[in-house]
Amino acid sequence: MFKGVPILTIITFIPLLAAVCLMILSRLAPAEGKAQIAKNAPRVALVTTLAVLGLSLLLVLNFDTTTADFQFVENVAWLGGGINYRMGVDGISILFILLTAFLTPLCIISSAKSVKSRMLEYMVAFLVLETLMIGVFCALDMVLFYIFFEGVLLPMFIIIGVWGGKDKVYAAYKFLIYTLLGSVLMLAAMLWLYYYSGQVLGAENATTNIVELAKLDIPLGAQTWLWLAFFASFAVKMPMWPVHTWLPDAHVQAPTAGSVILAGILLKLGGYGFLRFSLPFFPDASQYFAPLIFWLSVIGIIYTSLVAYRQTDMKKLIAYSSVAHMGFVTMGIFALNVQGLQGALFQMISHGIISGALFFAVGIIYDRMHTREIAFYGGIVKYMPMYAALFMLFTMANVGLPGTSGFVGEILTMVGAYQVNPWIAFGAAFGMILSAVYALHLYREVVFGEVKNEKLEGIKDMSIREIVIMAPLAILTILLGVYPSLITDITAVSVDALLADINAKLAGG
Amino acid sequence: MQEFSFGQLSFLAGELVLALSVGELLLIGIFVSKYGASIVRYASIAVLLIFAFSGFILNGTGSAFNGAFISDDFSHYVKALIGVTAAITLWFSRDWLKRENLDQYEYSILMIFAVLGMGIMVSSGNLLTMYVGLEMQALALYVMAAFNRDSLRASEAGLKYFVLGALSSGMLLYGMSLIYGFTGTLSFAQIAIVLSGQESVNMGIVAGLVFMLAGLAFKISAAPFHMWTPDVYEGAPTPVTAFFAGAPKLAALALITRLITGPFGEISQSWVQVLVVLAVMSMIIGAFGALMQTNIKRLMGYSSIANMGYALVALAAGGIAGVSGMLIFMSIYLVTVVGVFAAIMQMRTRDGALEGIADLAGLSKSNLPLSLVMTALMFSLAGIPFFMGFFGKWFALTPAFEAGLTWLVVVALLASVVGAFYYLRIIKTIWFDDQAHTFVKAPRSLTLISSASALLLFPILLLPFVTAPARALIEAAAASLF
Amino acid sequence: MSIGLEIGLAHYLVVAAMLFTIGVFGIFINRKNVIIILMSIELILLAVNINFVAFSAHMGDIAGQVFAMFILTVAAAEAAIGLAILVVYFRNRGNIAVEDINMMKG
Amino acid sequence: MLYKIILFAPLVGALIAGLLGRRIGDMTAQFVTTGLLLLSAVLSWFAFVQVGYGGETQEINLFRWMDVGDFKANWALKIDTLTAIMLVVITTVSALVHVYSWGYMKDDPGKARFFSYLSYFTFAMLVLVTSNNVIQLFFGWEGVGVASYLLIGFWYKKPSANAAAIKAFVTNRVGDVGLALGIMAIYLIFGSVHFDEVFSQIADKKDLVVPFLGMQLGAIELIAGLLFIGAMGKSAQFILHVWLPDAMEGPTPVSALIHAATMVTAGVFLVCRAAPIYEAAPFVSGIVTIIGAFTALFAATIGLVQNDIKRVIAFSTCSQLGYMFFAAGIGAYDAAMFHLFPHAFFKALLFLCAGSVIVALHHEQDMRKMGGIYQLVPVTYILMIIGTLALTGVGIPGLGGFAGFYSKDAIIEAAYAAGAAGHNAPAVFAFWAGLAAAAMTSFYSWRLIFMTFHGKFRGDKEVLKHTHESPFNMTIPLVILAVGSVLAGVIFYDQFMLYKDTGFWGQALPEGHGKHKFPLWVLWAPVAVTFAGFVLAWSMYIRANGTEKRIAAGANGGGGIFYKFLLNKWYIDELYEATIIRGARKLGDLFWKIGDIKIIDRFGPDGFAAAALAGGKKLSKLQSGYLFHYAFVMLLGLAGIIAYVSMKAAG
Amino acid sequence: MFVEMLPAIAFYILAATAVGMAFMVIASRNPVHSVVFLIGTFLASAGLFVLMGAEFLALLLIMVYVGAVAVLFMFVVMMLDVDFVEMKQGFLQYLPIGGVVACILLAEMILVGAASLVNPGAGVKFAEDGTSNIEAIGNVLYTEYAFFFEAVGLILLLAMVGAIVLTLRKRDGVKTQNISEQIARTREGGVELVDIKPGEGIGS
Repeated sequence: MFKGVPILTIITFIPLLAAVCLMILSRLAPAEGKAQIAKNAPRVALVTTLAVLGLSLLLVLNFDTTTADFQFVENVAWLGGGINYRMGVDGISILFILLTAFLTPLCIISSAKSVKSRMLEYMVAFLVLETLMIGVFCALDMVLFYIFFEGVLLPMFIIIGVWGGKDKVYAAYKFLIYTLLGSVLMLAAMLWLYYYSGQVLGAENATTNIVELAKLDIPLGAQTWLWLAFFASFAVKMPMWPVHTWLPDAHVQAPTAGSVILAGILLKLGGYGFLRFSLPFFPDASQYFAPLIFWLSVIGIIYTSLVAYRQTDMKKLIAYSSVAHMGFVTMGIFALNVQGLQGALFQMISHGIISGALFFAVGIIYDRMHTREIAFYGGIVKYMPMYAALFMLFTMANVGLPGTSGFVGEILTMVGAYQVNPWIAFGAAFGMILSAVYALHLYREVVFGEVKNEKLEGIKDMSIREIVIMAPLAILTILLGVYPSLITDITAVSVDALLADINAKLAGG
Repeated sequence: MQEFSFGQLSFLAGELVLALSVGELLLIGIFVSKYGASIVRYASIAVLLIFAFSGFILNGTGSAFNGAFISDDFSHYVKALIGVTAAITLWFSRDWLKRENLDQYEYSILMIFAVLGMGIMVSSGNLLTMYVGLEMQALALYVMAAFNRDSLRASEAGLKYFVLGALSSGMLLYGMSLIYGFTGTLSFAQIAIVLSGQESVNMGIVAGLVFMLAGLAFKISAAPFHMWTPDVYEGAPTPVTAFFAGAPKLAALALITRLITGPFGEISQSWVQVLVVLAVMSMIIGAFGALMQTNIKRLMGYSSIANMGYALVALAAGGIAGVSGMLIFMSIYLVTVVGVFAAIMQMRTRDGALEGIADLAGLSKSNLPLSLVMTALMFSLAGIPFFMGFFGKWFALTPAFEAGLTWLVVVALLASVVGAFYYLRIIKTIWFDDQAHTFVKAPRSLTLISSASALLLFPILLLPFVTAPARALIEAAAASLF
Repeated sequence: MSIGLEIGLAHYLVVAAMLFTIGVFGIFINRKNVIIILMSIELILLAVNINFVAFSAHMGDIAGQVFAMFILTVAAAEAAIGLAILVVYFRNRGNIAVEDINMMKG
Repeated sequence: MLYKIILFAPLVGALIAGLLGRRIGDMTAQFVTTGLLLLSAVLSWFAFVQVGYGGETQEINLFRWMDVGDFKANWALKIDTLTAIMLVVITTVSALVHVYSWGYMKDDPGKARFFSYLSYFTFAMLVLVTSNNVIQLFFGWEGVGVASYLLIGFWYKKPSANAAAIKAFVTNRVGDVGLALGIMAIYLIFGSVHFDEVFSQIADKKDLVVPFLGMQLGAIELIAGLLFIGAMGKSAQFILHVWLPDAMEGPTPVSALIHAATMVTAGVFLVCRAAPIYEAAPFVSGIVTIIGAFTALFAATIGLVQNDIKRVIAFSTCSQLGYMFFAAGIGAYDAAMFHLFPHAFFKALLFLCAGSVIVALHHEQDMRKMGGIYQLVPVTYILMIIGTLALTGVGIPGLGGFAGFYSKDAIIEAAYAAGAAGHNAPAVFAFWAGLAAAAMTSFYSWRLIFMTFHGKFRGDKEVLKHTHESPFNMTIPLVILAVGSVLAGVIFYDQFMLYKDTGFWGQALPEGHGKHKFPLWVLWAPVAVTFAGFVLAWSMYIRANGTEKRIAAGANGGGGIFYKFLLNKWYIDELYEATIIRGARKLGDLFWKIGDIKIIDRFGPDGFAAAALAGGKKLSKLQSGYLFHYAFVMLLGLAGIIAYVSMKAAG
Repeated sequence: MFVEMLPAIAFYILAATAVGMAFMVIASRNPVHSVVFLIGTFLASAGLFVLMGAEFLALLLIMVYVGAVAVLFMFVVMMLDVDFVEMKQGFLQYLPIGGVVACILLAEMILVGAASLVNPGAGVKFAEDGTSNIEAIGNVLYTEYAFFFEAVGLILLLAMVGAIVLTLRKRDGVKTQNISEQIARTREGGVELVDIKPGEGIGS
């Protein structure tokens, strides 16, 4: 269907194009027209993102699940020196594109109401953000990947900094310091890889093609350092303990939609990076460092779960829980077996949906009451039964209740990890208990109980707009929990191929 | 001895045009009183552009005056960049100078002199050419720094720049004298021949080289010879700073490149360490020094120190890759820096020009286009991808692996993180803070240049038909040195 | 280097080095007067000239002397501009004490 | 189709009531859910006959669920006798509870929600028992946990209800983790999570030893142990029993359905389902026996002194579950299942009767404030007596008796047989513990009757005026349950226990141990201790009323301390509070305020930023603005570089 | 013996004078004195040039420096009318560390420069090929070095332009000739015919 059509480029850049158009229009418009454009910006953004969603659905439908090769590949000479514009997707990346395309319209819908100032810029930032996020998952060139990967920082920095809460600047900076410090080391490693490809393939064939680089045999000593350098970046993005402290701050300060994107997509970049780079490029190092990852993951799961339990701010609680859930992802990835990898992928998608929904849920009451203090609320089920029901669903999904998507990822990653080291699975399972503790604690304090705060009297239940946002998320949460093959069928071949590749390299080395 | 022929003059066609036009323009300036300054300016721009493109069109490759003046792909490329940036800075300085009552025709003349000096520097094939070129450039710049003679800050900048510059010339000269004494010749080609025969390098030559590099490091404001930079950047009139930030740096770097690839190419062990030391110190000092700045011009001074550090990393790596890395980096840097200063010059209220970072507060609310441009430029300088600044660093740093300087790459990148801080502080001020001023409408030249520069920094726009020829030019330029 | 009656190249170089050092020393030890700094610069250039001439004479190559001659010329130009800047500064500031030239710092 | 209807009818009901409850009104929601459950219940009996008597086991695959590598699990129905029994128990009790709730929840504003939860719970429970693989079982397992959580916390305004709900869920989760790990171990060892495939490989893996948490364990033992942890959580066995008494915060029908008849028996079901594994894991079976027996005893001791009417029954449940476990532990899975079956009826009956009493007394649960109301609520009184008789297992060996008589005695006898058969110390312990518990069961059951219905009314007299018998829709289910409580033992004893002849169990359970000959005293001992318990209770609460108070006051030596110890449930809640819960809070605070803020942030980003700024400040200071400093730095640099280079050159 | 020693003695005397005077340039309190010492330094250096056989440069040095530059200095010193400020504390305070660094630099320069000569003792004398010093320079200046000659000429032009830009002021009240204005003067601009009414005078 898409023969000869640069579909990935189109999907990636439609939002950017829309953003540019919006900017130009508003620049050209007279003063009163500007307000009009700003008012209609959400509509434009929504249409654009829906178009992207439609296209990415088409993309997934046309995706050939029987091959592990990259599909819809585009390859254009670009900056020279082996740096090309290469796009392509495989089973590992395609779902993330869909996830991004799915979450962004919801964010737009939600923001259209809850954002009070500078609507045009906000929408532009989101559209740019979407381009960058989709780009990350499409990029088949290391440089292109890095561009998108780091580029994501910028709109996010601005979204947090401009539309954030009262400590927004601190949060934005913290977010940035962490990510920059991490990715700088990755950049050094990428430079080295580029140089090394020149060494092996001849200087004129130096390349940043991810597929080509994955074929290189990198000496063991170098693998170690390179792996660590990449790890520094991805671990921060995940975020893994102990480099997770930016996340709670960023979440708390970011506007609702920002949090959703942050938790839904940005955290996945790290996991995706592990799958795309660390494993195929440095299989020996990956194996060597797997125990380290395991322990960091498990410590992270337990540590952050306990911390989450003590939070007084809803968003912070959910943010910490995100850290814990991403611990399952890293654990699964470095189990280096089918269940672990599939589970990690599944967990990422599922967490994208669930945490996104939870942040929306917080946003809904935040929009009404303008506080995220847990202590402020209580007993809102009385006035918001529908909200309570949906919130319950997502809380349970967060806890990993079977039948919701949260369970599938957790059990798969744990099954994967158990095969390698039962201790790890045991620790992670301990996290399952704690997740119940903090999630139910939150739910109980906010939704149940007597309405003690009179300001809460008569708080309105969810509006149509909010239902439109939450319903798809709820449906997906259950659908994926009941029929996870929707995802695992798509990822299966690519994951198998990845594992086969790793095992071949490990055996060869 | 090579016979002189008029054919050789074609090699310095560009410089000849400049030199001849200086006299004519001086006369125009003196005798046409009302529009003199404008006529001279536009004529100068034309002359500078001719100079810029003469390399590709007229010059051809070869050398004149017994190899004292070299014309090759390298000099063509560098001169083109210098000429164009000079022309652009001259063009967009018009409005600023007018408003500050500084619009004198001598400004253009001085700029031509400076560019002429740079041209001679870039093409120099012996120590004397190099010295003459350097001095011509330096003297013109001293005057330009103090051009706003009624301003205490400008004259202080000029004074500092002059004293330290003279000191650096002294060092450079002392180095030259040692080189001359120990090799017995002034010609680069001869020096290379002398050195290639030696088994071990005489300490005198090494010391001479260090002295020379120290003198040149001053020109590119590499630490620890950078001390003048922030003060002069701050004190000099903004258009002058804009000019300082670009062309002279490139000219001096080109000169260093010529030295280390030509006469001293054989004794790389003697200069690599020097360049590495300069690079590391520059990157670190540039990164940390800027953190506390409140004046945006001063901040750009530190930024330039840091950026010269990256360029030096590429040079330290050496080889064609290193030189082309440096050229790519500097090309991108020039584009950025011109844009940044064009943006800075738009910071003007009815009460006058502003230079404080805090004055940018809330710019995104009052002037979205400018704030977008500024944001793009700052991100590019910070080396955050999606902007060309990132690729500058990419190509500048990759060669260092080849030379076994992996640690230097890591240092460079870490320094760039620190650097990112202060660029982001500007962005933060623009976007997050409450509005401080409303700027007056900026002249078209400034908005045009700053927007163009910001747009050029989007790599996505640089499709192969832009990048491929540019790279080919740069590769050829780098190759012509070897 | 031998300190003897036979005056060699090294002797001249040492003299030049001393003058150079004095010039440099004059720049950074001076706290009172910018003019002294300008003079120090002249001393530095003089040292360089001695070097050039000494090498030139030592090798019997005229190039060094020509170089020295150009240095002299340029130095004169430099002095002119330096003094002009100094005058401008004096007009703005009212004095030329080196210790007062620190309006810009940090 | 039959099974699909049985399974999905409750789900449909739950969805209708839950999603459309407010649209269609409480009445309709009630009607739909109850109707569908009744349908389900009726069909279940058909199924029971079909499977149990017709031997028609089947496996129905619905659709794919998890399919990752070898880790495959479908949504499927596995129907065998074990399942059929559970289907009957679940749907019947559930249907009756639904009906009962019409009356019990009459005035509650959240009726639709309540019925939706009930139906959802039923669905989850059905999924649990019909699953053909461990994963689906886990789905049901956790599903009932959630339903239980929702129902315990149904009165969301009560903080105690919320706390109890969370406690139930979290404690269950602890067990679930064991189960989850068990699933993983099963997958790792057998390469499958499908019951049949797993069981068929047990013989091959018998001697496999695997590492787990630094130990080397027999693979089968490990799995058995982990699964049992899960069972302990769900069935409220000792250590993980703490949630069950608190769960009484929920509405009484819930207690009857979930915390007496069905959910808590899931653990027993699991052990029976995994009987082939336990057969191959003697060591863990021993542990199961010990824990089961101990719980039977332990819970009974606490039940002796509780004052809350529902708590007494709750501890009784706990204790009875202990019986079932030690039966399973000694290999008498049939006996365990047999006890489970009537227990569901009479325990539900007891709870619902208690509920009836509670409603009658305007939601008074404290027995100390009851007494002498048997004339006011005669039906309830009689039914409750029937329930008590069934529970205590009244009957005469050789002639017959109430349901509990058959099932409990079967267990005690099995324990004796296992103990007598060989060196099975746990079984011997279980036998004696079972006897002792039987005595206590009798005591507290009668204590409950006496305190509630006999003597003088001790509560607020005003309440008494409005006390009346429950309406029909509440008493009819009670009657049905009572019938079950009386007859279940007689009717099904042969089927359950003598299946060698009838083939009742089919392939569902491993070969039983057959009918033994027991010494006469073994047959009579339970009857005797039961009678003893009754006598003691009668003497303490009817004849010499107030004995308890004297004991509590410590008149008889150390009785007071002992009484308190029992009253406070062996202080286990307090122990957990002091260690685990407070520990978690402390750790959470420690990690957050010290770990994150004081260590990671301080030395991480904040430290980095501060260091950079400090460096910047230093450098700014160096940039003094003085010419001579600048020149000096240049000179210093020059001298330094020359020195550096010449040092390098010199080597 | 003495005659043989004469160049050596002359060298030492001149060198000592040059260095000593140079030091006085930077050490003396009065800038006027400094200029005088500077002149002394130049003169002594000129002597050294003569010793090396570079007579032309020696003369040039005296003419350019003593005649022009030093006078310029003197002129500026007098014009700016600088106070004779007290030797500030800083001088003595920074003297030790400054001195140490200067000495290190000096040592380095001597070590790497003079000491690394292959043949340090070789005499310094101009090659005798029959042409005088000035002739030798003259031979190359306009041929081989024509380019530089021109370039340096431009530098001088630049210096002139620069100095003028910086210091030339158009002062009010100072009458200067404006040629183009003078030439462009027309009758209409210069002559006004006034009709004077009787008894009123010109003033209005």
